[in-house]
Formats: sequence, structure tokens, C-alpha cells
Amino acid sequence: MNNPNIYIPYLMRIEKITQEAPGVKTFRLKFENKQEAEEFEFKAGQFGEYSIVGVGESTFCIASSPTRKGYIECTFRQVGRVTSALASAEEGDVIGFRGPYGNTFPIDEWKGKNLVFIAGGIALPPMRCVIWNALDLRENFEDITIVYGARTVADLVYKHELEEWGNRPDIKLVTTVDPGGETPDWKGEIGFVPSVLEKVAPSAENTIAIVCGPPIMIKFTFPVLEKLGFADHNIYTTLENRMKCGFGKCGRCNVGEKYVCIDGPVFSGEELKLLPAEY
Amino acid sequence: MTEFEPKIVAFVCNWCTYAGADLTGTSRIKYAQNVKIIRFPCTGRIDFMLLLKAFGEGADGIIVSGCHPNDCHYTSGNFHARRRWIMFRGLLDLLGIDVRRIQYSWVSAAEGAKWADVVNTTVTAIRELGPYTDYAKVANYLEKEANV
Amino acid sequence: MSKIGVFICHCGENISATVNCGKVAEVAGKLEGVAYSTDYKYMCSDPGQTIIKQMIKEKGLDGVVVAACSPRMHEPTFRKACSEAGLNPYLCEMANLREHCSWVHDKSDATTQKAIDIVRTLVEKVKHNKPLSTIKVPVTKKALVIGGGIAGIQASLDIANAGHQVVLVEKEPSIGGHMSQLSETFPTLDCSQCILTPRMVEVAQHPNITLMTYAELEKLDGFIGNFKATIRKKAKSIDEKLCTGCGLCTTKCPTKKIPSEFNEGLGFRTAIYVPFPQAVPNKPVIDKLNCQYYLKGKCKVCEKVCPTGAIRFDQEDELVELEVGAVVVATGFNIMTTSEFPEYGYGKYPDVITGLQFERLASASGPTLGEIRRPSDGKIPEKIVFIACAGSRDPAKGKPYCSKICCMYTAKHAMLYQHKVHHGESYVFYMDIRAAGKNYDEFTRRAIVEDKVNYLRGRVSKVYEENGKLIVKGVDTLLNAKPVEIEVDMVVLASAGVANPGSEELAQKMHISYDAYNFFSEAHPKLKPVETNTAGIYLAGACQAPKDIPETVAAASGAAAKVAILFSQNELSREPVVAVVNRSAPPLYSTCVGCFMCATACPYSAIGEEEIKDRKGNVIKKVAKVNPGLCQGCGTCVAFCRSKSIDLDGYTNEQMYSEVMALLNE
Amino acid sequence: MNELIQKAKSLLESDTVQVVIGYGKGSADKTRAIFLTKPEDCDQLLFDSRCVQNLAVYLTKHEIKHLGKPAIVAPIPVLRSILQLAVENQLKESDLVILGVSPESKLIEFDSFGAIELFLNAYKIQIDEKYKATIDKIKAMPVSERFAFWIKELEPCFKCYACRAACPLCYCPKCTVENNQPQWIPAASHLLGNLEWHVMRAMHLAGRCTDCEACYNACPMGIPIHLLTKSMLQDVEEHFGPYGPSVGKRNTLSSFNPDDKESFIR
Amino acid sequence: MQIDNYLIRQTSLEKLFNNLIGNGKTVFAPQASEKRILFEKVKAFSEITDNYLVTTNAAKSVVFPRTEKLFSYKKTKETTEITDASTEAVPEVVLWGTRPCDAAAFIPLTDTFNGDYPDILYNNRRGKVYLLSFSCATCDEYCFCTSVNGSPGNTAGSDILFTKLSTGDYLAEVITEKGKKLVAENQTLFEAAPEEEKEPNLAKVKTYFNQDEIQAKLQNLFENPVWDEKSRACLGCGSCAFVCPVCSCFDIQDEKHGSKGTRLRCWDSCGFSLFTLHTSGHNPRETQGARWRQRILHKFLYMPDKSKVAGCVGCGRCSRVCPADINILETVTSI
Repeated sequence: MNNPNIYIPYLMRIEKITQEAPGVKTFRLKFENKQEAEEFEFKAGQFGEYSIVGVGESTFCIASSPTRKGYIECTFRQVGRVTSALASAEEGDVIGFRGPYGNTFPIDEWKGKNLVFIAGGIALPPMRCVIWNALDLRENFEDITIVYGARTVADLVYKHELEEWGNRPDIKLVTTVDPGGETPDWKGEIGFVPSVLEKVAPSAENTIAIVCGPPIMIKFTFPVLEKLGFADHNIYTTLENRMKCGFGKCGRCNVGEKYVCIDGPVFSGEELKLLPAEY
Repeated sequence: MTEFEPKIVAFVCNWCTYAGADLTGTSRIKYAQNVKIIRFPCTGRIDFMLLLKAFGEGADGIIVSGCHPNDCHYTSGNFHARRRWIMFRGLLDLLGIDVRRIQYSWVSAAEGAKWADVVNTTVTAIRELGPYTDYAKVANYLEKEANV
Repeated sequence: MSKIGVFICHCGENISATVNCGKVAEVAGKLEGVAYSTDYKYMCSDPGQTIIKQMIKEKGLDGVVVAACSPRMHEPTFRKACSEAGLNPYLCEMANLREHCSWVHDKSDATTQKAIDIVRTLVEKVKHNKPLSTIKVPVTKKALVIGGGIAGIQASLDIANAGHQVVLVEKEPSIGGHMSQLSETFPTLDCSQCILTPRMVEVAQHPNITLMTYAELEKLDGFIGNFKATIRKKAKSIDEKLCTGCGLCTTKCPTKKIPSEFNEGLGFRTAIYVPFPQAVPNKPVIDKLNCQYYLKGKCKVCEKVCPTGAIRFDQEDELVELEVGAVVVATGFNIMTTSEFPEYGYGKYPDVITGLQFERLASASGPTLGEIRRPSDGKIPEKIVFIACAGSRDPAKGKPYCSKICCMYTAKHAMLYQHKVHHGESYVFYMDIRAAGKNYDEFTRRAIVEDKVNYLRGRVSKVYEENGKLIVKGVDTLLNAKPVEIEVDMVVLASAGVANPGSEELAQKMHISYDAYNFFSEAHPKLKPVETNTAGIYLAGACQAPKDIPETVAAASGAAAKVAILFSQNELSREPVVAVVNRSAPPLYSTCVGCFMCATACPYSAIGEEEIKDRKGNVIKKVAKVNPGLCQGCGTCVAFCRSKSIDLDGYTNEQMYSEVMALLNE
Repeated sequence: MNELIQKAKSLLESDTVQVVIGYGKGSADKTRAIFLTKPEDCDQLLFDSRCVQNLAVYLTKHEIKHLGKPAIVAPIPVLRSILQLAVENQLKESDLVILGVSPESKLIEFDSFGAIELFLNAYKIQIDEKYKATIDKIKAMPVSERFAFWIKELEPCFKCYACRAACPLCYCPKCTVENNQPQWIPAASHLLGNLEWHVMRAMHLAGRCTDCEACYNACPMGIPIHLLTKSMLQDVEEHFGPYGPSVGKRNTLSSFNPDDKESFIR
Repeated sequence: MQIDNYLIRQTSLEKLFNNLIGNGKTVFAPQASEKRILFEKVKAFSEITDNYLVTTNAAKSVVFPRTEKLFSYKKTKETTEITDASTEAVPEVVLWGTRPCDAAAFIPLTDTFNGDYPDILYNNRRGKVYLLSFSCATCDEYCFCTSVNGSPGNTAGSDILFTKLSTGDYLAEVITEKGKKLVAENQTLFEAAPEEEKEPNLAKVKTYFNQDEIQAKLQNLFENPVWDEKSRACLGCGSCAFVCPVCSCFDIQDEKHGSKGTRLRCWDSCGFSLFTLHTSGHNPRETQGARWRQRILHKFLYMPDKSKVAGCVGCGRCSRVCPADINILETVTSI
């Protein structure tokens, strides 16, 4: 449609709904308009504004890989008004989407390196995009390690994919749940992500670490990475400030001078250290 | 030109007026189609904002009805409601929101005929007042003005 | 959005005669969120319900709207059907197309359109319905009865005989109440104590009844099935286990001139005393306010004479906590101190007495052993005037209500007087004779006709003393309002029945409501006469309004039956239409700001406080908390809450708002 | 004045309170709320007829609570608000020290809310005759004209919520307008949104408003919103008797009298 | 671009106004009422007041309405139809009586609404606005345009700037193409440039600080007690942002009426506590101090860093209306 009015969303039909965890759903979305589908491009790390017209817009990352064409996926937890309305949508319903917005993971620069993905809880989706992106270009990278934790076993998202990754010989997957969140037949780790990471201790040599999670997890993960010898410029994370417009105008996602929506959401550890604690 | 058919919303309590309106039906007493009922447990539950919302969404008139004083199923919900309506009505009147368009009544479960009468007299009264264009102009302001 | 099924019922032709049901189903099918829509001749029939059940399963419906008759008729039917098909019953709503549409309008497009509007409104409501489950509340099968008069006695015995534990609390040293003070009872003139005493003994001996005399309710928390009562057992200063009730102490007590409460001040008692000979328990208490030892630190005569060493001067009040499932309030009434009517001379002239005092004079166990002797000089009054409505039916100076029992007891008094003083002359000043009741009118007739009591219709304007005689000035309205003046020896005032002092405080402790005269209010004047608006608390007898004995006993048995019904279940199921205070993410925890205005507006005192604590256990704020056991779901608090922090399940803000929106917008 | 300064000083010196909320010199010829935490700063305190901001609003703000126990300079409108806040369980006697200021600018200390109530008995809320006349004038307009009058008045409102922010009784951490499930009041500022907001604000203050005019003083557009609350105060008096906050007494709208009179319910 | 100078007689102003109206332009000009002076739509010259320092509200609502439709929609069970709320058809608007600070504010405002994502709704409106400003002959203690690279006779942003001369007539400085177009349409009203100097006819606005210095100082001032201290009295309302001619934070809101509705853009303010609140309950700007810091840093550091233009034009409106008398100048000068 390429409407000059930047506030007008694409219309996308929900092709598939997956219940990932209690209150967490994944939508697979397809463009209503063929031309739009063909023209649409995005890169790992970018996000969009998903909306139910008449209710409002909500911001989440694109959770599918740019290497998978023809659709996008998003994963969200039902918390507020818009996510509640989205959660009550059925397959076949039409929702709005604006995007892609924001910067991207510099995945091209990571060629020939080891990758360590560290994610907690509902923050796996932004990571999933880049994980699949890397897996689809597997030959470009050396070792790939994924450390993923959630509060309880039930709260782990993408369970089917975790199983798939776990079975792949070319990925090292470590899953963990918080103490008390395990089930009797839980075979993964028990413990918080930072301590599990410390135990797994990936080598920092020629390695990029990508961290996504709640602020508290990030706070405790960075020192561990530092201890393991990761340089700040080899660490990446994404920030999730409140947003409305997605393109640097509405004024609420500032972290200091940076707009998370256009200067982010991807920040390297180096950049993050320069930002004031406003996220 | 067709005759103006007012849109009227009735906010009624479950125990008296809703039951009273059921009795109107059981007694096959006819009344105008303009009034549609929304059921609340008690007049005490009726939020004044809902009345305002009804006008905002194009209602020409409103009926609020519940148990007679001392008959409230919950003993005092209607007493609280009465105070609320006294204050609300005063405020609306000051603001020039036409209080003639809100009919309050007490209709008991036994007053099927009274309910029909309340509806019919309200419909007649609102018909005489005409469509609530003053309010509609305010409510639809955005439709017409915003992007010009 | 959503998968709602809409089922339009023709109700035979009841709906389809004026509403185009097919059209309604067709339009409903096009509404957003509606996954299935159909119409059928009888939705409530077995095949009709089967359609609903089938579609719930087949289409995976997550909401159902049945457009048929009034929900007051068939809501339970359809909710049950949904439940049987695996859908939460509270996801089913009814659109009232029959009573509110087809029956009240003629056949026309407008009628069909109205039906469509109604269906659309309910579809929008259902979109916001949440699955709810009935609330289960456990029941503690023990009852607390407050007040040991005839009402409390009757209620206790009935509940105990139904096999449940009862704690009977009486503030006086003995149970029995006003009835134990009475001489004879109308309309049969049988001896009050003769019929009461066996009941009192039965209470004392009943294995299911725990009797606490000289005790009062201190505090009542909790809700139906789960009350926690704190009882203050006032120090009796005796060890009840050791005391044999021999009575030696009461005969030896040097403080003998204390006006006896039981005898309405017409006799005396000692400081250590048993209120009356037939008292239950028949063990004394020490009246600390009058006991020499407590007043001056010296005496202890009782201690010296007690053969079992049962006197305990150091005894203190004891607080007992009880868990009970129901409470019967039977605190009775009192009579108005007629000192408020100086024109009658009560308190000024010793021979102007109240009806209750007359009962004591007429009682065989009373200070005069049943002889009618006037208090001033013990002479038998030759002429006596009874003044009815002393304080009743007098909005200006007394109580506007009729005390109900006075007409009858006045007739009884006059009759008793005539029986005991054969040559005496008695007069009754009355406003109306209210003798509605079995054998009541016959009784008053008998007083007039057989016992020659002179009934004068009119009010007394003044009673004064002249030459040792009381002059009663009044009017006889039946003789063209002729002034009447009678010289008499004694005047008896039928003073108004009033609420007990302290009943307001008691009501507040129990969170039950009371009327302008401090009588406790029933939940519904017609249909719930023994319930209060607090579930699980019941009323028996004259604490609710003046009542005579048969009425009191009936009410007590009624209250007891309610308790027994409650106790017949192990847990209570309640409709989940209750208010809930929201919770949100920290640091807010709840949008409730703790102004507690909802609590003051709640008719059921169902709203209490909850402390919100952080992880370290520090109290961050206090917010309202609705007790689902007490909440009846009126929603007054919801409309009242400024920050919209309270919502009512079943009638949530979202639901009601959506209904208004949908009703007015296509 | 000196009395007040000395008292404030001694309270801070003895650490009885950690902050004194009072009036100080503002920009141009205005006065402003000042927050003193050091005894030596207390000389900045002043009090005169320009001090109309209702300082009670700060008692419920978390940034101010953070400073510790406050002493507050409280002329009559502030006292009334404090009392109403106490009625609504937002303040305890031990939470603050009240430096009352009489209309003669005398310092009055209060050791309890009861004492404030007693003092305020001599200063009952009274609607100024001038406002009564204005309200009467508005009420005398034909209904359509009245509506037009108010729509015109409310039109410039851009929903900055200064009226809410300045009102000591608007202390909810999340106001109804911020509630979006459902969206009771449109977030947008347009005629309907403005009208609904002001109706709701007035209704929420019904029987609570202590007539301090903070809302009107705060409004950057000078919209006479205080007329709404004033008129409602008149209504409260007319229908339910004299009004003034009283600890232990229920608010007008959370109580009722079975004999409440009205003329419009059939 | 070369600025052309003309003289316009006092009496010609009304003619100019009438011509503008006659040409079908909508004119917004200061209108006085009891408690405020607002830019409002005027039909007659007599409705305009010239007795004002600055208006109470800013002129920004002409290009950035406080509530603006982004699009409307209609939904059925199967389809969603979106109708663009185009601003192409908005009429030409003349803003008559803006002050130089008001006009200057359109520069950062336009910056914000452009960049990588040009906002066509804004740009269409902006393209149709003519700014006819009037220099300031008076100022008050809240004015500080000279501290933020402005002046009472600053031409930046305006299409034509009028300066009243001692004779009562006006110097007209025609700054832009748009201005020149207006002059061309009203040639008879514009006479040869006057001799009189402009400068003596301007207000003397004190310079309190230097924008560039402040910008430098603010670089390292994120953690500083001044933010809490200066904002202590802040009530958390949005009046400062809403009267500010540069502030442009907004919210996006949907309004729904049955199956139809609109998506709207409406003003928002960084002073509101809910502005940055996450649904999780976390708030990156927890206190009013952090919000006040954002306001100051955004205007005096972030905006000039990003687009070379400060986000404050020194009009002083925010300080004038603040119900708690928080003064932006005071905060900035105290740094």
C-alpha cells in the first residue's frame, strides 16, 4: 500500500495461533495485500506496532526470522487492553501491523564467530528471530549456544522449538527454570539464568553474546559475562521501553538521548554503558 | 418524512423493575419499541458515567428504574442511588444537559402496568423534545471537525 | 474475536408471532465474534438444549447467548446445559426477547429490529464474560445465641434439639428475661414462671447447650458459617464449680438494701445475690458496684461463711473466643422510663408505676407475694387507673409506633386487679384497643364485660397528688370529649416498649442494621422477617420490635430453623456474583487507594481492609478487600469507587459498558 | 509570621519533622510551595493573601512523603482538605504536624484532627455570594443556551489535568481517566472528552469538595470549573444538610437517609 | 534568502486581513477573553487583540492539533476497511500575530515530524500555514528568547515579521517565498521600506544564559540533585507541555463506536507519571524529578544535539501557567 500516512497499518490475517505458555500466544500473520507481502522486508531485532482497530496498538518484536519469507510472527503476553484484545482474536481474524521499526542485530558482522544466546522468560521472542536467522545461515557461524530460562516449566515458550534445538547436534541448548518452578520430569537445569550461564561458561574467545530478558536478569548477567571475559562490544541486548509511534516522534522511549525505537532496540554492551539508567 | 423514533436506554435493577417489565410482558401490555433494557443487579450498581456514555453514543433519552424506597433487595442500594441521582441531576442541569431526557422511576415487580406507562410517557416526552442534537453535535465533533 | 453461539428461540409462537426469528438469527450470525447462530422452536426443550450442547462442542464456542424468555425464567436451565457441554455456565447469557419484546410489541420490523438490538447487546456482554465458579464456604456447625430471654431460650433449645452445638450468652446472672418477671400471661392467664422455668432448666441441662451468664458479646468478626465471636465473661467473683448454690452467702451479706432489678426496684437484694429464686444457674454473683469489700476493701463475710470456699474476690473478666457458624440475636427489649412524661408523675409519686412493676406486684413471687399493694404505704388500692399508650403512638414526645403488647397486658392487669381486689374500681384510658390475635379480643371483652373494668377512650393530660390521693385528669372522647377527673390510689402506665440500651452499639459490633429506634432491622419486612442483612445472623423476638410471647417464640423457632437449614450443609454454595478489588503489578499492587468509602456504602459490611506488603513484609498500603462470604453482589461499591478499583463479577464495568455501547451502535 | 518561622525551625532542629511544607517567594509577584529541610532555610517562609495554593495536595505525593514526616503550613482551606483526607483514611494524626494559620495570620497548633474540626466550626464552608449569583445566572439560561455556554467554556480544555493535579482530594494513583478497560473517558481532548472528564471530576468530588478553588487556580485556561463543584456543594446543603468534613462521619455519597427528598422520581 | 523590507500602514493591516479572508484563508489570531488570550479562528479584524505579550496557548495546534484523526475504519466480520484521514484538503491558514518565539518554535517542531519518517499529516498542515508575526515591544520576567538564540525581533520561522514603529505604522520584513507571495497578492498595501531602525522598537529581553554553554554543561548532569530540588513542587500535570510551542509528545488512541471508529493522535506530556509506565508496573522515570529532568534535557540537550535546534524558544509560557510556579528559567540558570 505504501501509504504516505505513516500511521496506517498493514492489514494482516492471523494464519495460526499457538498457545506458548499460560497467557502467552504466538500469531503467524500474513499480509492481506499481495504486493505488500512482496515488498515487505525486515531484519533480525526489529519490532512493529500490532493493533486491533478500535482498541489500540501494542509494541512487540518480530519473532520470526527474516529468512522465512511470506509471513511474520509475534509472541506476546496478555497484560493490558490491547494484548487482551489480541489474545481474544481467532485464526482468520484481521489485525493491524506497522513496521518494521528500529535497528537490527549486526548479524553480518558476526560471520565466523561463536554465538551465545542468553534469554529469560518472555524475552525469548526477540532472540528467536535472530536464532532462526543464524540457524538458517548455520554455515556462517561457529558454535552456537543457547541458555534459556523461565520461572516455571510451564512458562517456557516455544516448547516445540526448544525440543527441536535440543535435538540438533550443531546447537548447545541449556534450559533452566527458577528453583521451585520445576516439574517431576524436568530434565533441564534448575537455577537462575546468570548462575546457569556461569556454570555453562562459554568461552569468550571469538564469541558474541546476545542477552534478552527482564531488567533484573540483564543486571545480573552482564557481570557474569564480564567475568567470563566478554568485551562490552561483543555483548548485545534489546531494550523494551514503552512506545507509541515506533519512529521517534511520540517522545516516550527516550533513554537519555537515544530513542529506543530508532536508535534501538538493539544496543551493544558498549552503548548501553553510556546510557543513563532510564530503561 | 418519517416520524422521529427516539432511542431510549433503560437502566433497571434485576429485582424490581426488570421483574416488573417481565410482568408487563406476561400481562401482554403493549408499549413502544423505543426503549431497550439493560439489566443491573441493583440501582446502586448503575454508574453515572454509563448514563453519560448513553448520551454520548446517541441516546435521545434514558430511563433509570429500580425498587421503591425500602424495597431494595439489598436493603439500601436504591437509597445510595437516589442520593447519587440527586447530585448527578443537579450537575447535569447546571451543565445544560437536558435532564428532561432522563426519567427516573421506582417500578416494583408487581407494577407491570406502571412500567408500560413509564415507557410510553417517556417515549412521548422525548418525541416532543425531539432528537438530542445538541449533544450529538458535541459527540460527533471529531467526525466532522478534526481533520479540517 | 471470540466464538459466540447465538440461539434464537421461537417459544412456540410466543416470540415468532411478532419477531422475525430467522432474520434475528441471520443478523446475529454476521456479528463480529459470532461463530454460530440459529433459531429453533423451543430452545428450552430437550432437543433445543441439545443443539446448544452440540454446537458448544462442535464449534468450540466460548460464549453463548440464548435469546428467548426472561433470564429470571430460564437462565439456570441454559447455564446448566452449557455446563453439561463443558462450557463454564457463567459464559452463557440470555437475551430477553419474550417478556421485553415479543409480548409487549406488535408484529413489525421495529419489533424485529429491537430483538436484534437486544441480541447484539448481549453478544457484546458475553465477549467480556469470565468463567466463574460458585463460591464454597465451609460451615462451622455451632450457633451463638445472644440473650437468654424466652426468645433466646426457645432458639437455643430448637437448635440444640436439631443436634447442633449452641452457646447461649446472657448478660444478667440468670437467664429468663422479662418473661420470668411476669405474673400471668395473656390471654390464658397461666402463670408465666410455671411455663418458663422448665424451659430454663432444660437449657441448663441440655448436652448441646453451653450457657454463659453474666457475659456479653465483645466482638464479632467473620461471615456466614465462619464467625469468630469474642465473649466477655464478667467476673462473678465466685468459683462456679465449687459453689453449690446453698444460698448462705446471700442471707449473710450485710449489704441488703440494693433495689432489686428483678423486682423493678420494688424489693431489695443483697450485694452477693441470685436475682430470683428460680434463677438458672442458681448460683450467686457479687455485684461489685455495691459490695462492701470492693467499695471499701473490708467485709468478706460471704467468704467466711461459704462452706465450699467458692468466693473469688480476685476473679477478673475473661475473654472467650468462639468459632460459630450462625448467630441468633435475641436481646429483647426494654420499657420506656416514663420519667419523660412529667405530667404522669412517674418517679415523683411512688404510686405511679409501670406495667412491669405491676407485674411484680401481681406475681406470687414478687415483693408483695402477689397482693396488689401500693408502693408508698403498702395499702391495697381501692381505685386504680391504667394509662395505655404511655409513650407509644406519640410522635411528638414518645415513639410513633404502637408497642403492640400494651393493650393486652393492660387488660390483663386490670383483670388481675379485679380478681385480687374484688371491691376495687379500675379504669383504663386508651386510644384504641388493639387486640388482634387468637383469643385476644375475647380477652379484652372479658375484662370489660365480666370484670367490669371501666374503659375510657381518651388520653390523660395530667396526674397529680392532692390530699394523699392521685388525681387523674383526662378526656373521654366518647362522651363528646368531656373532661374526666378521677381520684385514685394508684396509676399504672403502659409504657412503650423500646430497644435495649446499648443495642445500637451491639448492632455495630455485629454489622447488622437497625432502625431509627435502634430496633434491629430484618432483611426484608415481609419475606425475610428473621434474617438480617448480614447473612448468618438472625433475629428472634423483641429486639426487632415489640412482640408478645407467642410471636417471640414463633420468631425464635423461625430463626432456629434458619440456623438448622444453614447447618444442614457442610459448605455453602454461593452465586459468584461478588465484588472484587483489583490487583495490579507492583509498585501499585492495586489501584485501590484505601479511602474505604466503599466500606461505608456497603449494606453488608462485606468490605474490610487488607494490608499489602512488599517482599520484606513491610506494609506498603492498605486496600479494600471484599469478603465473598458476606458480599451479596449489589454492586453499590462498584458504582461508588472513584478509581474503578472494585468490580462486580457477572456485571463488570467492561460488561456494562459494552452493553451500553452495543445497544446504541451497530 | 515570626512565630511560624520559629516553630518551623524548632520542628526541624528537634527532628520532629524532616520537612516543612510552606509558602515562599515565587517568580514575579507570586508565592509558591516550598519544602524546607534545614532549619536555617525557614526564614524563607511567608504568608499573605497571595498564598492560595492548597498545600495539602503534597501530603499524598510520594516524592514528598519520601522526604520524611512533614509539617505543613495550613490556612483554612488546607485545614479543611487535611480533615477530608483524614476522613478518607489518607492521613493519620501521627503522620504530620499542622501549623495552622488563622485568617488573622496567627499560628495555631493542632494536636488532633478533632481540634481542627472544632476550630473549623467557626469557619463553615460558604459559597461566595458572587459565585451564587453567577451560578444562578447560568441556571436561568434556557437549557440549550446553558449547554452551549459550557461547551464553549470547556472547549479550550486540553486535558493537562492541572485541575486534578492541584486538587488535594484527587489522590488516586490511577485515575479513572487512565483506566482503559473500559475506556470510561476518551483520552483525547475533544468536546465530548472534555465534557465527560469534567462531569466525572465534579461527580467524584460531590460531597467531598472543600471548596478551596485549587482546580480553578491551576487551570491554565481559566475555565470556571469551580462553579461545578460550588454548585454541587449548594446541592449537598440543600438536600442533605450543612456539609463539612468530620472525622468518623460518612461522606455524603457513601451514606443516605431513607427520607432523602427528591422531586423527579416517579 | 534575501529579506525584503516594506512599510505597511497601520490602517492597511485591516485591509490585509480582509484580503486574506477574502482569499478564502482561515485566520487564527489572538483573541482576548477574561482570563486568557488564545489563538482562535477569527472572522473580523475587530476580533483580534493587539494587547498581549504572548498568547496563553501556543500556535502549534494549527499544525499539530491536540486531537487529530489518523485514520478511520469500518469493520465487518470479514473485512476491515481503513480510510486515511488525509490532511491534503485542509484550508490555507494564516497565523496572525505570532511572536518571533512562536514562529521560531515551528523549526524544531517541523524537525521532529520529519527525519526518517516524514509525517505527512503534519507536513500538509505546515505547508498551508502562513506565519505573520509581530515583533515584541514588551517583555516580562518570564521571557528569555535571547538566551536561546532568539530575539524579540527574530525573523526565523516567520513568513512576514511586522515591527511597530514610532509612527504607529509597521516595518514588514518579508522572509520567505510564502511571505513574498502574500506581498505580491497585496502589493498596494506594502510601501517602500521606512527609514526608521527596527531595533529601538523592540523589547529589551535580558539574556540569562547561553544555549551552547548550557548544552555543554548538561552533558554530564544526568545524575544531579537539582532535578529533584527544582521539581519538588511539581504536581505532575501537563500544562507546561501543552502550552509549550515546541513540545510535541503524543499518544495514539483508538475510539470505537460499534463497528466503526477512529485512531487518533492526541497530545501527551512527559510530566505525566503514566507517560513511560510499562504494563509490567516498571517505570523508567519513577519520580517527578526524573520527568522534569527529561523535559529540560530534551529541550536543552537532546534536541540541539540531534538537530542543532534547541527545543525551547524562551517564550516563558510554561512558567507563567505552572500551578506550582515552577520556573524553567530558574532551573536552567541554576545549573
